[in-house]
Amino acid sequence: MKQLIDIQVKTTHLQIDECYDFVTDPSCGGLALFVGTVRNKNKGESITKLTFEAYTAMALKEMKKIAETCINEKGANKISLHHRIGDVLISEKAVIIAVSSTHRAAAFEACQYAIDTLKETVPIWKKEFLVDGSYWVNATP
Amino acid sequence: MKQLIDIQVKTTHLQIDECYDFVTDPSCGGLALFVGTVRNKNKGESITKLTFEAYTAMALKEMKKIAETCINEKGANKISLHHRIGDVLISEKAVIIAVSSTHRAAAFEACQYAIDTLKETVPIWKKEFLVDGSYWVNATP
Amino acid sequence: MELILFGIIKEWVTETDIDLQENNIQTVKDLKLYLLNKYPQLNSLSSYMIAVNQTYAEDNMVLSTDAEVAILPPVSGG
Amino acid sequence: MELILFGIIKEWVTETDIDLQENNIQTVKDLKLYLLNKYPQLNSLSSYMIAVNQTYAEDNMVLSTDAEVAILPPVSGG
Repeated sequence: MKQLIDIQVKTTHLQIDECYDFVTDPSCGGLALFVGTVRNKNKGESITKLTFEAYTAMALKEMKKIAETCINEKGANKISLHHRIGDVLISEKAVIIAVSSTHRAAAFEACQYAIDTLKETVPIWKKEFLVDGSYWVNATP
Repeated sequence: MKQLIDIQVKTTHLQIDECYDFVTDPSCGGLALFVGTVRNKNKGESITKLTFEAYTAMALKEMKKIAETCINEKGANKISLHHRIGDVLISEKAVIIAVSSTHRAAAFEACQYAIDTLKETVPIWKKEFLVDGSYWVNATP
Repeated sequence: MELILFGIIKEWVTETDIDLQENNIQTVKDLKLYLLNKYPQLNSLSSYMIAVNQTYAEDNMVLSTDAEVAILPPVSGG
Repeated sequence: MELILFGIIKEWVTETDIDLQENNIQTVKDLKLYLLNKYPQLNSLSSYMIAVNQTYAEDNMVLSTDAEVAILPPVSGG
């Protein structure tokens, strides 16, 4: 069977082309992509870099669940989910999600579902480094 | 003022990188992209190629209106809208829309609004070439 | 008045210069009636629009001889 | 039982091997109570989850000594 799902958690730069090339297909007319990059500010504070830590084995499993839901329930044809870990600098890509579908509405819906769910369920943690310290994002209320 | 809008109608291959590079920005955390490619089938008929014809001067104006709405009303920071014209083969990109935003929900909403509206208002016409003939898409009910 | 044609309409309508005065055409609506009468195939379209100076025009817009007028079949870009 | 720690929890919890029998821990809930008692900083978290063999675990799940157990602070990927 042709591979429909491409999940990667890696320390090297994420490449949009790699995700696009995986999901594109002569039978698909619409592709939606989401790219999450590192912002230079959060709540007014200047960020110097981020570090992402992952429980990689479980992250891959949770990302696979998301991908399967996109294909089985959201009308996606193929999906690529790449997440960067380790140090990530301002403007670098932290996550790429690419979804192809026969029609565009399904591609958008699946892509948005995938990033929303990834942020809720995938065991990856972000530490923000500011000029005067660092902290784990979302850890405390 | 920094350019926030990048509109192109062109006969050469569309490049995702060009759109991504235009919209990405250290202050933005989320980018949504839509890529429309030429499908090999429509309603069960095999397609050999498409030709896009544009009323280019007016298409650029209508695309600019869409881009301005995305920025002024949908929370987009920057937007890139590229449309290909002339002959386009199977799997080639017919349209790319890239939107950056501080938060991802706005990027998705603006990107979907842009492609939905482009398909309704921008004066570009698609002729599909099948094995046994050709026809202008959407022309007749 | 110069007339610009696109897509399927280019296969039906052949004239690209219309004398407004001679044909008693004052508004966009008059132009549509003139065209429908001369090219009944236009009735088979899902819809069609008139653009004046690269902007969608309402039926009651008055046409001038120096306007750039285009007949637009249903769009299908994207 | 092996305990895997992540993010902010790694800065608080130091032990990575817990004797279930000795500490009278049978379920995920028992483990949480043990941890909260020993590391009260955990109360300052928005929430935290226990994963058993790389799957989110309910409070009533029974723990075995050969399980891979992880304490997960609130995730913040993407």
